[in-house]
Amino acid sequence: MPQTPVSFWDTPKFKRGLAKRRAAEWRFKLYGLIAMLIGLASVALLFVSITLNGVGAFWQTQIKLDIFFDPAEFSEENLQAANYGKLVKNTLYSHFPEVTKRKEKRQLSRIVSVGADIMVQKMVMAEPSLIGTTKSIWLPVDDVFDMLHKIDFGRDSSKGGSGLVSENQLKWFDSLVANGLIDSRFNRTYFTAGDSREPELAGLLGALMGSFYTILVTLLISFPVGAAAACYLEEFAPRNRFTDFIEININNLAAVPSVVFGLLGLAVFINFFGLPRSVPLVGGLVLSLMTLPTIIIAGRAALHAVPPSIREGALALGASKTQTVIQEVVPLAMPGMLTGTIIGIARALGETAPLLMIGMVAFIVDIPSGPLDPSTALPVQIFLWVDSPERAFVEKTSGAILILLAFLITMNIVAVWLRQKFERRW
Amino acid sequence: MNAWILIVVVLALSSLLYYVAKRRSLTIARSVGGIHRLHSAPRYYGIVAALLFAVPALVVLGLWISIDEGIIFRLVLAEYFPELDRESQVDIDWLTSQILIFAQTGRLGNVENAELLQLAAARYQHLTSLSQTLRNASVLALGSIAGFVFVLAISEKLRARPIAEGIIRGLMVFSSLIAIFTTVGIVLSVLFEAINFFQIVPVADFLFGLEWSPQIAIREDQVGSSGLFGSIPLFVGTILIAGVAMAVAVPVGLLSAIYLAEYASARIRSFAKPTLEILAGVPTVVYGFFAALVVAPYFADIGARIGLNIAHESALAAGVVMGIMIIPFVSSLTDDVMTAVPQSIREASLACGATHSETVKRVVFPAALPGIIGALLLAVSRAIGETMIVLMAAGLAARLTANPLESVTTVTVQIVTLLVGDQEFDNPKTLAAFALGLTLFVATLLLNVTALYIVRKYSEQYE
Amino acid sequence: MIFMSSSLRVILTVLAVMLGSFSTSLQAGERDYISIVGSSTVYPFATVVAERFGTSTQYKTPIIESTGSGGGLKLFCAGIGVSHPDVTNASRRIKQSEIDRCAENGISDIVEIKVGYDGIVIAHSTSTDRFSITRRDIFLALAKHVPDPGGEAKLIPNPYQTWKDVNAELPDVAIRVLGPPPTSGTRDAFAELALEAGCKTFDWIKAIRKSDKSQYKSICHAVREDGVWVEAGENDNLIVQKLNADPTSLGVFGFSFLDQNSDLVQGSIVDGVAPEFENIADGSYKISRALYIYVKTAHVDLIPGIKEFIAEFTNDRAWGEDGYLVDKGMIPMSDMERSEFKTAAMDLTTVQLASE
Amino acid sequence: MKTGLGVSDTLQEADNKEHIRTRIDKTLLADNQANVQNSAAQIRMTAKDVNVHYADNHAIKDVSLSIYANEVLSIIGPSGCGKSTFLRCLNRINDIIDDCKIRGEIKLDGKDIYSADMDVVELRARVGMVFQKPNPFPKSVYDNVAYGPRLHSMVSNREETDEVVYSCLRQVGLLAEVEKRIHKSGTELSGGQQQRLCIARALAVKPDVILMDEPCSALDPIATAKIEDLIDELRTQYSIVIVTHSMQQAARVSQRTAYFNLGDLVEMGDTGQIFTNPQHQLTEDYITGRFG
Repeated sequence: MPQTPVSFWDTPKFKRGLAKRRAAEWRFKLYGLIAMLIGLASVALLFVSITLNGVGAFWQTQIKLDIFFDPAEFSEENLQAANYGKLVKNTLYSHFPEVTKRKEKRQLSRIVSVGADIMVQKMVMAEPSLIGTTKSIWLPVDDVFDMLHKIDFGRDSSKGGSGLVSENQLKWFDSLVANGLIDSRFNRTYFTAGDSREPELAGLLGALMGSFYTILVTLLISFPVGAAAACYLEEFAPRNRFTDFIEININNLAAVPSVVFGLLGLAVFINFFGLPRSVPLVGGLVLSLMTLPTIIIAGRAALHAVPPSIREGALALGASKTQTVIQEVVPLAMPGMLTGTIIGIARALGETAPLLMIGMVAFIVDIPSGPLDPSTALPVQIFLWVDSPERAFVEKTSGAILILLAFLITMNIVAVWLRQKFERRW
Repeated sequence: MNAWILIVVVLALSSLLYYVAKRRSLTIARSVGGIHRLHSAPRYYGIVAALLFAVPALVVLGLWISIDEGIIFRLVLAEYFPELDRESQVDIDWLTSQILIFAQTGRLGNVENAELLQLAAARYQHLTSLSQTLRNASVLALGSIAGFVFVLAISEKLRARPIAEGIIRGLMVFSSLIAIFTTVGIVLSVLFEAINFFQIVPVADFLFGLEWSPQIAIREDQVGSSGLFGSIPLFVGTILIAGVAMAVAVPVGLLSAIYLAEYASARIRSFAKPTLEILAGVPTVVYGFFAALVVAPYFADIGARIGLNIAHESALAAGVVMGIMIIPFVSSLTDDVMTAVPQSIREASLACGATHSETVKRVVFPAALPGIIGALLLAVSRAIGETMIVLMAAGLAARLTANPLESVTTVTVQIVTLLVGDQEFDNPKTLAAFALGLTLFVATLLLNVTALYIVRKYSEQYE
Repeated sequence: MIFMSSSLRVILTVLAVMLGSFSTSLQAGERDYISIVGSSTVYPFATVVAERFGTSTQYKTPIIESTGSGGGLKLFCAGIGVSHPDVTNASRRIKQSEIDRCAENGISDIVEIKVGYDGIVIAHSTSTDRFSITRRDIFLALAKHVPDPGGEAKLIPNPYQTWKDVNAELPDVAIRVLGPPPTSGTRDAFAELALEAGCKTFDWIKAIRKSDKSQYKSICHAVREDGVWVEAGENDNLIVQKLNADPTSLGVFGFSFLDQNSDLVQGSIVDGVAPEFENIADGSYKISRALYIYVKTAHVDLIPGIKEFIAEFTNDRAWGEDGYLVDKGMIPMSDMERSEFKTAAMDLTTVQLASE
Repeated sequence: MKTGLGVSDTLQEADNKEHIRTRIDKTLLADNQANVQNSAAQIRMTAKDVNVHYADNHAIKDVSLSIYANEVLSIIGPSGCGKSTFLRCLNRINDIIDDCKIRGEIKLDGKDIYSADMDVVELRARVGMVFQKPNPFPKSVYDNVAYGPRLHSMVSNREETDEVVYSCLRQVGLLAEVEKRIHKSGTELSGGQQQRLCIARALAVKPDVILMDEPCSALDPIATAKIEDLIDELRTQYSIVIVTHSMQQAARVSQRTAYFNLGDLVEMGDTGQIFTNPQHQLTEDYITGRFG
C-alpha cells in the first residue's frame, strides 16, 4: 500500500469527532422520529377517543313492551286524546306486580323514555287497526339507563354518576335485562329526528339539513364567483397596482380569522340588510365570502399550471383571448379548480364560529325545509351538545363528530381522487 | 307568477333567444355567401342575445324584489295610518308585521284597530299583486327589447364576439371585486361599531386597561362600568394560549417535517404525511370537544396527582390542543420551503463530508429560515384568531397572568360570548365585541401581510 | 384599463342603488314559530317545554336562544313585530326600568309568569359532619374586603384563613370554596342572595347603600382573589367530584345537582334552614330565586301557538310537583302560587310591579 | 475480468444497432488494467466491475478503472452514458438517491469505500466534489470556504480558519477578486467566481481526490479558461476526475481519458492516444462527430 503521510483523516482527533458527530446525527434523527410519532399519536388519540365515545350513539338501549291497545282507552273520533303514556306505563308495571306504591311506580316509570308515549301515539295514528290488539314494541329507555346499560355509568359511585339511579331502579332494570327485555338496537331516531333535550330522543337530521342548505348556498355562490375571479385575475387582469392590491387582499382574506367573518355577517347581512337570524341563507352567504379566497387561490394555481404553449397554440390559430381561456384553458384547469372548491367547501362545512355570530346556535327542534327556515348546522349542534349536562350527550356529540368527519374525509378523498385522475404533468 | 317561476321563465326565454339569434345569423350567412363571411361565429350571436335578455332582466328583477315591499308598505301606511309618526320604526315594524301576517294567514294579533288593519292588509294584497304583475311585465319586456333588438340588428358586420366577451369579462371583473367588497365590508362593519364603542370608552382605556369585566357592566345596578373594558388581560390570555400552542406546534411540526422530508423512507412518508394532514382538515369544534372532554380533565387529574393546581379550563389544555391543530400547518409549510431549497446545495454540503443532520442544520435550515419564519407567523395568526377551541376549553374570566396552569380568556372567546344571542348595538358590551374584532383583524392583518411578504420574497430567491 | 374603469363605475352605481333600497325591505316576513330568548338558567326548562309543545301540538317547536336574563329582556323590549321575540326567560324579576323601556317601544302589555324556583346550595362531602353557617359567615369568609374585626367602621383585606377565624363556633378547617365564574347567573345570584345579605348585617355598610350604591355593591359583591375562592368553571359535575375528593372543601351550585348527587354531597344548613325541596319551595331557605317567563301580549294570536305554549308551561304535568320540569331540576311552586300564576297567564294579565 | 462475446457473434450482428454495445472489446482495456497493476504505488482509487441500477435502468455496466495520484482523468461520452453516475459513485453521493443500487468494488487507497467499516463522512471528506452548476451555500464567501474545516474540526480558532480560507481562496485565484467582500453572500458572485469558490470550498477539506462534474458547463469561455488553468495547477497536489461534455476541454486538461457509452466503459487510455488514434469504432465515431 502507498506510504502516504498520516493524513488528518487518520488522526484520533478526527475519529473521536466523527464518533460524536455520528451520535449527533443519530440523536437528530431520533428527535425527528419522536416528533413525527407525537404527531401521529395525536391523530390516533383524537380519532380513537372520539370513536370510542361515539360509536355508542348509533345504538340505543331499548325496552320491549307488549302493549295491549285497549279499545276502552280510545275514543273513535280523537285518537290524539288517548293517554298513551298510561298504556306504556301500565305495560311496564305489569312486569313488576310487587310495585304498588305511588312513589315507587313513578321511579319505575322513569326507566322508559319520556318520549315513548309520543312514539306510541304516532304508531297508532298511522295504523288505527292496532287498537284492540297486542303488539311488541321496542321503545327507548331513559338516557340514564341507556348509559347504565352501555357503560355501567352510574352503577357505582366511583364512576361519578351515582345518585341518578336509585337502588330499586337498578334492581328493576337488572331484572328486565335478565328477562331479555332490554337490548341495544340501531338508533334510528338519531338520524331521523331534530334536536331534543332528551338524549335518547335527540337526532341529527335538523342539523344535517341545516348544514346541507348552508353548504348549498355557499357552493352556488362561491364556485361560480370564485372561478370567474380566478380566471380574470390569472388570465386577463393587467399587472398593475390595483390588481396587486386585489391579490394581496385575497391572500390576506384567506388568513383572516373566521370569527371576523361572523362579525361581518352580523353587521352586514342581519343588521344592515335585515335578513332574518338563524337561517342557512345568511350562514351560506357568510361562509361563501369566507371560502371565496381559498377557491380563487386554488383556481389561479390550476390556471397557472396550464402551460403557455396551450394558450399560444390557440391564439396562433386566431382565437381571441376570451375564447382561448374559456374553451381551452379553463377545461384543462377545471379538475384543479374543483379540487380547490371541494377543499374550501369542506372547510366551510366544519366551520362553527361565524355561524354562532349569526344566531344559528338556537335550540331548534323542527327539521328545516329550506334555506329560509331557522336551523343549526352540524358543527354548531356539536357545540350545543357539548354544553349539555346529561352524560349521554357526550356519546351523541362524539357520534355527530364521527358523521361530520366522515363527510369531510369523503370530500377530501374525492378531491384527492379528482386531482390524481385528472392532473396532468406538463 | 312568483319570482322563482319568473327566473325559470327568463332563463328559458334566454336560451330560446340563443337559438333564434344563432338561426338568424346562419340565415344571414347563407345569404351573404357562407359562415366565414360573418364577423363572428354564429353561436356568438346566440350568446349575446341570451345574455342581453337574461342580464338586464335578472338585474331588474333583483332590484324590484329588494325595494317593492318597502314602497308598498309606505303607500299602505300613508293611506290608512296617516297620523303615524314616520320616525317611529317600532310602530312601522309592528304595523307591517300585522298587515303581512294577516294578508298571508288571516291571523290577527291582539290589537284595537283590527278593522283598519284588515283594510290595510287587503290594500297591501292588492298592491302586491299589482306590483308582481308590473314586475313580471317589465322584466320580460326589458329583456325582450334588449334581446330582440339585438336579434333584429344581426348582420354580417355586427361584431358579436367582442360584445359577448365584453359582457363575460364584466361579470368576471365583478366577481374579483367581491373580494374587495368583503374586505371593505369587514373594515366598515367592524370600524363603524368600534368607533361607536370608542365614543363611550376611551381608546386608551381599551388598549391599556388592565381589567376586563364587561359582564358585570351590563346591568346598571351592578358594580360600575368605568375602566372595565381594558383589553390587556384578553391579549395576554390570547398570547399565552397561542404561545403554548406554538411551543407544541413548532418543535413537533418542524422536526416531523424534517424527518419526513429528509429521513423517512418513501413508504413511511406516503403514510405519515397524509395522516398528519388529516389534522388540518378536522373542524375546530372537534378540537374544542377533544380539549374540553379529554385533554383538560386529564391535565387537571395529573395536576391533582402531582400536587399542582391545574385549572379545569387551563390555558395549557386549550393551548396544547391548539398546538396539535397547528402541527400540520407548520409541518406542511416547512416541508414546502425546505423542499424549495435546491438539491444541489445539499449535495455540496454532503460532498464536503457533512453528515445528513449537519447538512440540515447548517445549510438547509438556515437557507429555508426566512420561509419558515413566514410560515410560523401565519401559524401565529391562526392561533390568535382561533375561536372554537378556546371557546370550549378556555375560561371566561379575564385574568392577567402568565401561568398556563390557570384559566385565561381570549379575544375571540370574548367576541363570541359578548355577541351570541344579543343583537342590540347600543351598549358598550356588544360594541366592545366589534372593537375587539377590529383589533383582532388589524393584528392578524399585520401578521399575514408580513408573513406573505416574507414567503413571497423567499420563494423568489431560488427562481 | 379603460374597460375596467368604465365597467367598474357601472357596477358601483348599481351596487349603491341596490344597497340603498335593500335595507328597507326583507325585514318583515311571516313567522309561524314562537321565538324565545333569555336566561340560561331557565333555558333547560324552557327547551323541554318547547319540545313537548312541539311534539304534542300541531304548532312548530319554538326556537330558543340563550342570551342571559338582561340580554333577553333587552331584545324582548326592543319592539313588537315579527323580528322581535315573543317570550323571554328570566332568572330574576323584570325591573321597572325595563318595563319603561318596553313601553317606550310600544310594548305596553307584558304577562309575567313565575314558573318555579332555583336554590343555590353550599354543599360539602357526605363524609363530614353537616355544616351550619349563616350568611354573615359566608360574607366574612368570602368577601374581598371585610369590616375590621376590631369593630371600627372600616374595611380591611380579608384576613380569615379558617372557618374558626370567621366564627368561633365553626370547625377549625381551612376555608376553601369552589364556585362558578362571574359569568354564571348562579354566581350573580349567590353574590346577591348570600354575600349581600350577609354584608347587610353590618349596619354601617348598609348605611352606605343609601349614600353610594355602587360602593355598597362593590363592597358586598366582590369575592376574594387570594385562592380561597376557587373558580371551578361552569361544570357543576366537576365541583361535585372535587368535593368528594376533598372533604374540607365547600362548593356552590344549583339545587338540582345536590338533588342528583345526594349520596355524595350534602347541603350546608344556612341560617338554620337546610336546603331541602320543601324549604326552598316555601321560601324559608333564603338563597333561592324565582324563575320567570315574560310574554308579549300583543304577539298572542299574531304568532300561532303562544297561548298553547303558555298552557303547556303552566300545566301540572310540566311545572307540577311530579312534572317533567322537576325531573330537570326545577323546584316547583306551591299549589296556590301555581294556580294564581296560571290564571294570570291564561287571562294575559299585565304585570304590575308593586314596589321597586 | 469478464470476457466479451465471441468474434463470430459480433460479426453476425455487426449492423444490428441494438447490439452495438456488445461489440466493445474488453481486451482493449486489459492494457490499462495491467498498467494499473504495474504502477501500484501511484494508484489512488480503483473501480472494479462496478454496476449501477436505478430501479429498472442499468446505468453502469461492469466498469473497471483506476485513478492515479497527481493526474487528471477525464470521462467523456454522450449524454446519459453514465459518466456522472459513475463519478457520483466514487464519493457515494449517490447514496442519497433511494433506488440507486451499486454492485462491484471501489477502493480508495486500497480500502473498499462501500464496506461496512468505511465511514461515508470520511470518504466524502477525502474525495471532494465540484458540481455542474455553481452551488455556493447562501452564506458569506468566508463561511462557504470555512464550512468543511469547521465541520471536521480541522480548525480550532479564528486564525487557523483565516489561514485555511485565505490560502484556499488564493489557490483558486479568487482572493484578490473577493477580498473586499469576503463576508458578503457567496451567491452574489459571478458564475465563474462562484464555481471557483466551490472549488476552494472543496480544497479547504484537504481531499485526496477531487471529482468534477462538468464544472464549466454553466460558464462562459473566459471563466472556463480560468477554471481549466486552475485544474492544471491543482494536479500537482490532487488526483482529479473530471466529467466533461467538451472534448477540447478533455484534451486540454487531462492526461488520460475514458470514453463511456450507454453505461459501458468503451475505451480508456492516454488522452493523446484516445483523440488521435482511438482503438474502438464507437470512440472514433464520437470523437469525429459521427455519433448518433
